[in-house]
Amino acid sequence: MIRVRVPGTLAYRNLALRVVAAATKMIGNAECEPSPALEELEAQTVSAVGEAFNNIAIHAYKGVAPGEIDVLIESDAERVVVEMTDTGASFDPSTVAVPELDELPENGMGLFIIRSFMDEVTYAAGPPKNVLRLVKRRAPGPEPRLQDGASEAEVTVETGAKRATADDP
Amino acid sequence: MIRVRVPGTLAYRNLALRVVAAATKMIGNAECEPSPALEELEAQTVSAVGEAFNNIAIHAYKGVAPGEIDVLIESDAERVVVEMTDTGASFDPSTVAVPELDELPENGMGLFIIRSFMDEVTYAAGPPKNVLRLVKRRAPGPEPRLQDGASEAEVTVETGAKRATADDP
Amino acid sequence: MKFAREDNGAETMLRIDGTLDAVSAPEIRPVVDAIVTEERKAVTVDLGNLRLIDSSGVGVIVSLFKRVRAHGGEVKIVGLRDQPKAIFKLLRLDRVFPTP
Amino acid sequence: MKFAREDNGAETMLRIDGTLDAVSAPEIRPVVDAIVTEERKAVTVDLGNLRLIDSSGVGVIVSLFKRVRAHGGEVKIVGLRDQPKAIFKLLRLDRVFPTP
Ligand SMILES: Nc1ncnc2c1ncn2[C@@H]1O[C@H](COP(=O)(O)OP(=O)(O)O)[C@@H](O)[C@H]1O
Ligand SMILES: Nc1ncnc2c1ncn2[C@@H]1O[C@H](COP(=O)(O)OP(=O)(O)O)[C@@H](O)[C@H]1O
Repeated sequence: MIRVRVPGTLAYRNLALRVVAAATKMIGNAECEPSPALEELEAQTVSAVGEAFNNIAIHAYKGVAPGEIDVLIESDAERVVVEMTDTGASFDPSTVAVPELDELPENGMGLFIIRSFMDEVTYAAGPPKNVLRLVKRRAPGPEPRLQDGASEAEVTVETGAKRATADDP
Repeated sequence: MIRVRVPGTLAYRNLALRVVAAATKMIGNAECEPSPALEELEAQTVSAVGEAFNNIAIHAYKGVAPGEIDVLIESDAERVVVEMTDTGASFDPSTVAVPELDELPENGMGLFIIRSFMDEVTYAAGPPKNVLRLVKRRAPGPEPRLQDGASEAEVTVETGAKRATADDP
Repeated sequence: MKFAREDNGAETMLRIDGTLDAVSAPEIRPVVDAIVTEERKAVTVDLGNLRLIDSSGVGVIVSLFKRVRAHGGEVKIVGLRDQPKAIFKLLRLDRVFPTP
Repeated sequence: MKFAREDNGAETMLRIDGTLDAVSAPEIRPVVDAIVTEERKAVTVDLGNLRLIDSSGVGVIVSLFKRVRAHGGEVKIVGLRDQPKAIFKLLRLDRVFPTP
């Protein structure tokens, strides 16, 4: 298990992504052989984590002194699991619409990238903590289910352990 | 504050060092300008942390299932502070002799490298945790005090908060 | 991120190297805006040394594309590879941009 | 870490690139042992592309140096730079190895 914790600002994005990239190349405690499949898995995982990092720094910590972003990575022969925890504002991913790609949007693509590239995406809203869990399987997953190329993961929304306080959103 | 936590085996050495290298280039949340002084600081800090990582993986976790190595980095305009924590065997750095460089030793150089390159080296022995604290100042430090080139940091030995158990070493 | 703009008659070449993300996208914005304001008609974006892109980076390139096209110009992408290629494909931009 | 050995008459060139540390030092050991066993007399170690070394890596090179010297041979280091240069200087190996 690898864990990297950085301040929740974009300046640390690159550092966190480098750790994730390195972690995708480890199976347990051994480095795996380079391969096109590994490169693809790395590219997709780094893309998803990068978008999630942006969202925490830009949205979850918007207008407040940024807390930390805690990134936990578990990588074995079957899959890579990344858990990203923040202490900022929560949101409800199920309300985020799929972008209309034909209209050439200039934003609103982050969650789509995350869902498309990952096999499982789970968001547990805080407070006290929001946890986004991404799972990418190493073995080739099921065939793409979308009509148009991208295979989107299902997003499960959980409610985090709520504190019994009045300031819950 | 940046934190990276990895299993205490050599396979994760490189990953941890990459984080430390990146961290030396940050001052607070901004990347600093490249300079020869920064390159030297990075080389020396990475060297020291690399030796300390080796020592934990090889000596502290010798003969036991390796625990984790927790690396905490704080970097500001004045200095870089790295704290490395392990849960393995403790040792007493004051008993480690300075290597006889003229005899061309093939080992026993790790602690010498750490002490020479860092401005402050503190080791707090556990259990439950051993904490090695390294401080490297960004401003040029005092002139070398050793007769022969290397300026060695003083090593302070502290005793960690001991648990009142009989199995203390 | 590093970039270089080179004009050659009616053609503009914009090379973007390294990482084009939420950190560096704002740095390339003014360059893109200038290309639009000057109504350049034949723009080639060379991403052969682009290592990593995110949705913010894509946003800047799409913005360039749409505005140049609005003036009757064209934006081509060359050199796309690795992670940026995967992102362009996912967002179906490989169908939008002429990639010679 | 990557390495390459090349013999040219009495001369042996050993190039070590990347990171020579506690992880990779054991990988280069057999190569060094072979150079010693074959009693090569003029050995040059090219560290021009060595990015990072630790005390284990230094140990291997010192071991090569001492054993080749014991057979009346010589080990030269070329290309030392950056972090490896700082380590060699600290350990006063820059005075030991002829660096042309
Ligand atoms: N981690 C998060 N915390 C709070 N809000 C978020 C988070 N991630 C996404 N959002 C919300 O979901 C919306 C869509 O996110 P996304 O698809 O990544 O596109 P974009 O960030 O470009 O708007 C955001 O505009 C924001 O309102
Ligand atoms: N973190 C540590 N935990 C336990 N013992 C250690 C640790 N670091 C160093 N030692 C002890 O101190 C000795 C000297 O360490 P060092 O100078 O790094 O050289 P080397 O590791 O090559 O022996 C080691 O051989 C070991 O016995």
